[in-house]
Amino acid sequence: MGDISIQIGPVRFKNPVFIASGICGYAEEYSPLVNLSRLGGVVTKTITMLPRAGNLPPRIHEMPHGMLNSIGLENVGLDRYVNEKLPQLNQRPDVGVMVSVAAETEDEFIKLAERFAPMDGYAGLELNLSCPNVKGEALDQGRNPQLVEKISRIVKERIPKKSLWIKVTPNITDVGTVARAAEQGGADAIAAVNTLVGIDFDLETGKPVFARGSAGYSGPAILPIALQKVWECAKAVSIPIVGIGGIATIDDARKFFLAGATAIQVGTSLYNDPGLPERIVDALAENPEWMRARARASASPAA
Amino acid sequence: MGDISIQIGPVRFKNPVFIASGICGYAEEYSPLVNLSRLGGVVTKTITMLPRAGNLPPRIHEMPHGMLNSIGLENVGLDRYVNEKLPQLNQRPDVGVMVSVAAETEDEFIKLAERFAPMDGYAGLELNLSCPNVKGEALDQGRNPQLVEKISRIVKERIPKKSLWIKVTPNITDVGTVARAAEQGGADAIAAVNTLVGIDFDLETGKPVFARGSAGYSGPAILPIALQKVWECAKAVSIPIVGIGGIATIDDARKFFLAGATAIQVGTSLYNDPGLPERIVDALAENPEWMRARARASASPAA
Amino acid sequence: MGEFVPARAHEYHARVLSNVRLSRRYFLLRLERPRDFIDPAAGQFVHVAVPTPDDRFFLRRPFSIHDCTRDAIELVIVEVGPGSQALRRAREGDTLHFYGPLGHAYPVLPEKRIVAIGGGVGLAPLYFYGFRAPGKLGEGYRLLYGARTREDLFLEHVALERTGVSLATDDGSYGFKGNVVQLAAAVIEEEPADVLFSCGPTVMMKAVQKLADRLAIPHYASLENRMGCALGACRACVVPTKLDGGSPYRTVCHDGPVFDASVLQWDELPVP
Amino acid sequence: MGEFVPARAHEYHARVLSNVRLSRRYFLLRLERPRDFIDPAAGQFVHVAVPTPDDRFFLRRPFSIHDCTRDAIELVIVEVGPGSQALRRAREGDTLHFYGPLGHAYPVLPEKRIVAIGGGVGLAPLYFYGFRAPGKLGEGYRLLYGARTREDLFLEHVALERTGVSLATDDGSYGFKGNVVQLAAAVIEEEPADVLFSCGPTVMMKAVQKLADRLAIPHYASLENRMGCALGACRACVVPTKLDGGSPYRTVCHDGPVFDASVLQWDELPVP
Ligand SMILES: Cc1cc2nc3c(=O)[nH]c(=O)nc-3n(C[C@H](O)[C@H](O)[C@H](O)COP(=O)(O)OP(=O)(O)OC[C@H]3O[C@@H](n4cnc5c(N)ncnc54)[C@H](O)[C@@H]3O)c2cc1C
Ligand SMILES: Cc1cc2nc3c(=O)[nH]c(=O)nc-3n(C[C@H](O)[C@H](O)[C@H](O)COP(=O)(O)OP(=O)(O)OC[C@H]3O[C@@H](n4cnc5c(N)ncnc54)[C@H](O)[C@@H]3O)c2cc1C
Ligand SMILES: Cc1cc2nc3c(=O)[nH]c(=O)nc-3n(C[C@H](O)[C@H](O)[C@H](O)COP(=O)(O)O)c2cc1C
Ligand SMILES: Cc1cc2nc3c(=O)[nH]c(=O)nc-3n(C[C@H](O)[C@H](O)[C@H](O)COP(=O)(O)O)c2cc1C
Ligand code: FES
Ligand code: FES
Repeated sequence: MGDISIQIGPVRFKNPVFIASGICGYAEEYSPLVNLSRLGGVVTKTITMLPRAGNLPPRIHEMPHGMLNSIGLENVGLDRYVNEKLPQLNQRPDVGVMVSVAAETEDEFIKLAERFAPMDGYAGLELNLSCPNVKGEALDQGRNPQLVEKISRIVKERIPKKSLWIKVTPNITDVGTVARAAEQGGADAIAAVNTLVGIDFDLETGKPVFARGSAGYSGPAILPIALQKVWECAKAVSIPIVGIGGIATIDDARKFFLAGATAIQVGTSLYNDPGLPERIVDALAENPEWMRARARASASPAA
Repeated sequence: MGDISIQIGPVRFKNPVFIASGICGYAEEYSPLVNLSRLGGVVTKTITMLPRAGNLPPRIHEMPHGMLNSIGLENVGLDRYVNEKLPQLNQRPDVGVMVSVAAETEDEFIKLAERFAPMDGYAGLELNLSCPNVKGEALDQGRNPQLVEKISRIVKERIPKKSLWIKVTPNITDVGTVARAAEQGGADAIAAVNTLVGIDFDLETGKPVFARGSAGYSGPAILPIALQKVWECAKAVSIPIVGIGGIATIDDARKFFLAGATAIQVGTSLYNDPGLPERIVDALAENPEWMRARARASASPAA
Repeated sequence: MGEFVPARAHEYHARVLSNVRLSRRYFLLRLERPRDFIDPAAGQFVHVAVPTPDDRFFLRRPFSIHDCTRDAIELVIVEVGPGSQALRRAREGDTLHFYGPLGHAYPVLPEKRIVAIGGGVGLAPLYFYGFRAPGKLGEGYRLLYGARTREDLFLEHVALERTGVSLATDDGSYGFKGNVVQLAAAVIEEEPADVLFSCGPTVMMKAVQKLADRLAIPHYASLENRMGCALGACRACVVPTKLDGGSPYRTVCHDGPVFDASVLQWDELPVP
Repeated sequence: MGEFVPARAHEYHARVLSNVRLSRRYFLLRLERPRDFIDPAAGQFVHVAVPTPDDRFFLRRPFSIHDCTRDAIELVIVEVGPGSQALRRAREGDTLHFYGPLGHAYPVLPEKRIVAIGGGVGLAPLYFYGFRAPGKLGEGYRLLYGARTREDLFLEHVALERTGVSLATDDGSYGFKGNVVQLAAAVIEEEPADVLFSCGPTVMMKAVQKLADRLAIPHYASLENRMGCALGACRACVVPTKLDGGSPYRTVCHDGPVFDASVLQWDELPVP
């Protein structure tokens, strides 16, 4: 097993395989099934300043080729996360933690960053500027390059020693522009992509299956679209890209490296196959040369 | 079997079921398998002023949940279409023909429209402002509301008695704005959507599977995304919407009506199931009330 | 919400011992019990990966443990959609992936007179509670089971014709004529109950809650919902409750599936 | 391009008569011949819908007609990916959907001495030409068939050991030792040929084209490519040629699959 550690900004991760935000909650929940410390890390459920109750059920809906979700950022809020969830997770030595956060205003982002700035026990922040399941704010931020640059800057300034990832939306004409804005603002990586906006209807009621109508589409169906967005980001920026979307096999993960990613996150497929992230780690570690040959220089993998 | 005819602009179609552009060539090719005159109509392969050779093979690539294509608008060009393909198709009485056209400049659109203006044997034009498989032009047009409005207007002015449909791209932040621009320009319907931009990689070569890299993603995987775009268009405009994307069953087709469509087009699934469009016609005709109850007023279905 | 304690579940790859049809829509899936599969409590479930030769995407499907012996885990499954249909196709010798046991079980109440009310496939955990689980109670446990017709009383492979078990069919084709909640009211009329258990269609459990309210006794109901993780992580399977603590929502997978039914917002429950 | 004439194909739903393994990777799929299925010519193919219980998306798959009698259509299929694997699972009595016969066949040349060179599964149409198709020629038709090893000579169910048939294996485990194009050169050395037919791996057919060039005789090759419509409509299956007429591309499904090989751009052919 060779060295497949990677560097993203100021932080070194033991390998490039993560679990995507929202999939494994605060990660502790998945500890019976996944050896979390074998992964590059986990991205915990997006948290906000205050707790959120989330959307009315139903919240998920299976399609033959993926799923729609309308969780609506239910989360315990910053305080309980910092006081309870993170310390709990930190009891397991050696688990890389990326903290996903969302906020409605620049001010809130500053507050969040300042809260995390002096802390330990996490590797960095992933800013969710792309959740389609809450009213306006997050998705609109992620579609506005000026705002993306500004938010990246005000957060990065406050956590210079941590890794800052900006999670981008695929629901946009030109993801490259947003990625470039994040890079300009000092982000250490682009996490691409969040879910695609989709909708399904219940033929019996004639209504959308979710109370909010539209929802987020994820899973195997979106793989080629996610690869495309990573490919576009790779042409637009020179910071590392963390590829996300539709990964259901080791080969799917490999394709993200070919598209220009430095790391990947497993999302929806974890539900079906909780062993997948570890198998991807094993497959990559079996042949570190393969990864190293494809790693973009920016990511400075182990020489 | 009840009346399920629909009105789109100045033209009445015997039912709301079409075959999407590019799927059945110039339609004659599918005559051994599909009773074309039972459909609302066929949208023929997009033509351009001059013939185009199309992209280097390979041109299609199957994914587990859909397919990627990189045909590149291979077509016989305006002259042969008008002199050869359309007359051939017109030998079958009663086949509704929507002619799909693309052009690089406003001037070309004017020329195309003027050529068709005095002609018979077709129901209208569908402007392909959204093909992702040719360099720049078409897709860029479709992302520019001002241009969409202008092109709609200059074409509609020249074919006032025919139906003008604007085919929009899903690869855009806000499809509603583009749809509204088309409506403002005088379009009679929005055809939504064309393929999503996607890419796949060959793990053996490490390269994209297509010479041009990116390609167009279609098939069952894109259904909830296509429904979403139709839903967004339905909120933005009051002209009819022709729903396209991922229809593989009668129920899929019904969902487009629930999302706000007045008509639908079957694309990729025709390859697997050439009987599908006729079965959709039968299913809708069995219960015309269902459709009528859902038809948007703009579409003025048979009272 | 108390402190979160992760499930003691593990992922297993187990052989199918048999898969037989019980009636038109029900089948019994027997899995080899993995050696380290901990003793489940009645009401707990396993989260089963749907085998798919053709790469269709499937979330896992949750199924109550109907029986668990030293050698086998038994599930009773009703065919309702693509997932259960694909599981119907599993054959002896195939390997299925699942994790469990998951969730909170029915409480063990040795001193109490329990009336357990099951409808359709909801019999599974109540059967397990009464006849096999560690909390098995014998005398104090009465099991009432209802279905639309005789045909739907699927459990002909187990002896339901014993003391403490009563059957009801809507059409009277077997046992009590009427619905199982009416039967419960009649039974309790004769001999009082301290606690009600229920598992079945939401409308049935809602009627049981009305009965519990009238009798002013506790009621434990086992809910269903669509699931992603089944570990309390994704917040997909929540149901509205009268509780608070940041959110009125509780997860069926981890806070349930068995709930003290008095805390549930019965009018807002999903009807899966 | 001449005037386009639509295929005379129809969509059929036909019963599987049998589906048997011929060797490790080859199987023989026999379909009931629909009454109005027109007599196919050798080199034509059918476009088969892949049965999929689980909603995976499949394009149809093209397969050459290996034999067609009054009652049955036979396909010889090699397992290479998910589509052929799913077809392998089809069982007697299942219904498969296909349309055909499609495409341009090998030319019928009664006066000519033909040497037909097949590799792997490419034997199918050449077998049909020689033994069963309307254009069957007896004396003037010599069939050479090559494979890597004896094991891969899959057609043990038909009598290949007859006049006019020669076999080659790369490793000499059966028949001529060497590749089938070398065998062809040797055979033609002994008795000249007027025309070459080929069907098999692209590299093999390319070598046949070199031989044809050297001998200055015509060569008809049957190509493969990924297909969408198989009707000449979607322009997915094109190959580059030296022809013009608006485009150098010709469709394998409708202009082919059998081409006058001299017009092909051999260096740019896809190698499927
Ligand atoms: C704790 C728990 C225990 C259960 N025990 C049993 C059991 O012992 N036997 C049994 O037959 N069924 C049981 N179910 C229900 C079973 O999970 C669903 O019937 C099954 O998931 C349906 O899958 P499908 O693909 O066949 O149907 P689908 O077409 O997916 O759905 C059919 C119906 O099932 C509902 N459903 C879909 N997915 C789920 C899901 N993940 N969880 C719950 N409902 C869903 C849908 O809302 C729909 O109404 C249980 C559910 C839960 C939550
Ligand atoms: C005119 C024609 C006649 C053919 N006759 C036979 C035959 O008699 N027996 C036989 O076994 N095979 C035949 N083939 C090839 C057969 O179509 C492919 O092997 C099959 O489609 C592969 O499908 P798959 O899902 O198993 O493999 P995939 O995983 O899809 O592909 C495996 C390989 O097959 C190629 N392939 C995939 N799809 C197609 C397609 N639609 N058409 C052609 N190649 C494809 C891929 O490029 C890949 O190299 C023929 C092909 C053509 C075009
Ligand atoms: C149930 C669910 C919840 C999610 N919650 C979040 C979230 O809180 N924050 C976030 O950034 N992304 C969230 N996502 C998006 C995923 O992190 C991921 O970007 C997306 O699902 C695409 O990857 P996949 O196709 O592998 O699932 C969620 C996805 C799902 C399915
Ligand atoms: C092989 C192929 C060729 C296509 N060619 C065209 C075209 O020429 N013009 C056009 O407007 N759309 C074209 N499309 C897009 C379809 O018309 C349709 O918008 C898209 O495939 C989504 O529908 P589907 O998922 O049902 O296939 C093509 C699609 C495919 C698969
Ligand atoms: S299914 Fe994920 S929280 Fe219950
Ligand atoms: S497969 Fe459509 S043109 Fe050949």
